[in-house]
Amino acid sequence: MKITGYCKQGVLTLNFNGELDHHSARAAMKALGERIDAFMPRECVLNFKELTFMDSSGIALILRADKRMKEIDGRLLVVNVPAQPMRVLDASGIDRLINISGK
Amino acid sequence: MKITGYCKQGVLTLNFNGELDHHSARAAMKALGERIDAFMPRECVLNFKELTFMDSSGIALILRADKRMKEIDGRLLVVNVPAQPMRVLDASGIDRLINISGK
Amino acid sequence: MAVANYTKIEFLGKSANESFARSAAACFAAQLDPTLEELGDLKTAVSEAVTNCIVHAYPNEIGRIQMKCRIMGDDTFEVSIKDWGCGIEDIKKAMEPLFTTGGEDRSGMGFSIMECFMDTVKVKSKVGKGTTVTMKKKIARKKSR
Amino acid sequence: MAVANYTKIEFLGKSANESFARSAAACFAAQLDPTLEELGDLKTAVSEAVTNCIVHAYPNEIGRIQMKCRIMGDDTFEVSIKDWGCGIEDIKKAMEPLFTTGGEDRSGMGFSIMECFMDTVKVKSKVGKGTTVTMKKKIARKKSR
Ligand SMILES: Nc1ncnc2c1ncn2[C@@H]1O[C@H](COP(=O)(O)OP(=O)(O)O)[C@@H](O)[C@H]1O
Ligand SMILES: Nc1ncnc2c1ncn2[C@@H]1O[C@H](COP(=O)(O)OP(=O)(O)O)[C@@H](O)[C@H]1O
Repeated sequence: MKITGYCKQGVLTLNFNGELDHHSARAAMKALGERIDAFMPRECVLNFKELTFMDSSGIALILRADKRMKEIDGRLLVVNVPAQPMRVLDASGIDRLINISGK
Repeated sequence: MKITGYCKQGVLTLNFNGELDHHSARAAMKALGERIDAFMPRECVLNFKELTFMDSSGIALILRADKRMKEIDGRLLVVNVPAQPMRVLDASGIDRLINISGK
Repeated sequence: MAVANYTKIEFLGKSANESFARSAAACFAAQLDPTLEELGDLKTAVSEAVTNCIVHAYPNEIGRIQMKCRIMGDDTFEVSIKDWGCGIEDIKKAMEPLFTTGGEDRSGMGFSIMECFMDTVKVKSKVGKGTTVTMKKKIARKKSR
Repeated sequence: MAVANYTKIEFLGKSANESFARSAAACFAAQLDPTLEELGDLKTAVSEAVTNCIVHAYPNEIGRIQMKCRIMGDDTFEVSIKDWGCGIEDIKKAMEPLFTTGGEDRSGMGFSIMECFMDTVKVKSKVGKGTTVTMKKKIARKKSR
């Protein structure tokens, strides 16, 4: 799991590359939290285009990112979600709480 | 393992697609033998471009194809060999007996 | 139903082995020629069950995990994941969506996802002895797709 | 040298499991972050050893095969492949290039390829009891490449 990103005009974009499971989630959450704290964006975009696998560990990560963004009056978007992660998001019902769009 | 091919002006070209191991070798040898017998080509080209894996079972197959071609006074060529199969061919020394070219 | 093929895989409950376990299960299931979606479903369900062993069954140690994969004569894929960890007191409650004893790191959606992606999910557990999760999924034959 | 991680995989000596075995070994070795070439070498060596069990050790039955993979503290990958088949009478002769008892289907290059692609290959065998092939390969650290 590799996370790269940039912040432009208050929008923090984070690109997820690789597999997001329990093994990689802790480091991913840390990287995400640090960047939100550093930039205090009004919008945080999780770009899942290169996410090759995700299980329920990813749901916990998205929910925590959403909580953190709400605390700073911002909003969270999840974009370019491939088929397998999308099935996990669908099964979890999280798509009713978070703004999610497919590939 | 899927083998497709065509014969044009005495040259039989056979495309190998997939993994060539002991499991797939028998069916591959049968397909190869049948086509040589049907077309009696003066040249048989084994195109390994889409060969994703090969072990020593492939060496036995090449040697048998070469023998069959020599019996009908033809010759055998192995072309477009990817890195992993090429390492196996190199290790076997078969490149001293057969006309082989890489990708 | 007769077992057409099987494998038994034993590994350590290290988080680095989560990806190994789901990939190995997928490599074995490949013999049934599943669709990419079916393969993704199997990998996800295995990932959830194996993660549960690592996170919940063995919270303070690196325990042993055993995964058995079976291909049945009727093209059903069966996988069981076993640990010798703390066990589950109330299985019914544990399987409820959102229920978790794992805090903020976990979503409580593990069992829900297993049930959603597999045809059947059975849990056997004894407190202090360990847990076995057995899941089945029928793989559609290519011809009939 | 301490074992950092291991897995033990048991499977049937069906030829369909040759690709499963080499893929599973590669998935496990992935933790050492090998190059594509190193991964190809491991897969090839495992494929040879597993095929030998299926072809030679159990010529008339579907026997049991056990594969153990170990990751050592010094980034060495160790794999052993064991059968309970017919065994090898003359190991030295069996390991000579081109020697085969398998006829036209086999090339007699299996052991040569294992030795070429792995750092060490050790064979233990007892006629009527079975054979264990143990191979090691040191995986280069990414930094030092
Ligand atoms: N193998 C196991 N050993 C012990 N407890 C388990 C095991 N698997 C699940 N549990 C319990 O069931 C709960 C629900 O599991 P699950 O639905 O997978 O969600 P999560 O893993 O996110 O907590 C866990 O929080 C844990 O208390
Ligand atoms: N696991 C095994 N059990 C019994 N005999 C074996 C085993 N592995 C190898 N052999 C013997 O050693 C010979 C050489 O093996 P190898 O170099 O792999 O070539 P090949 O498999 O092409 O015959 C085999 O032909 C067989 O007689």
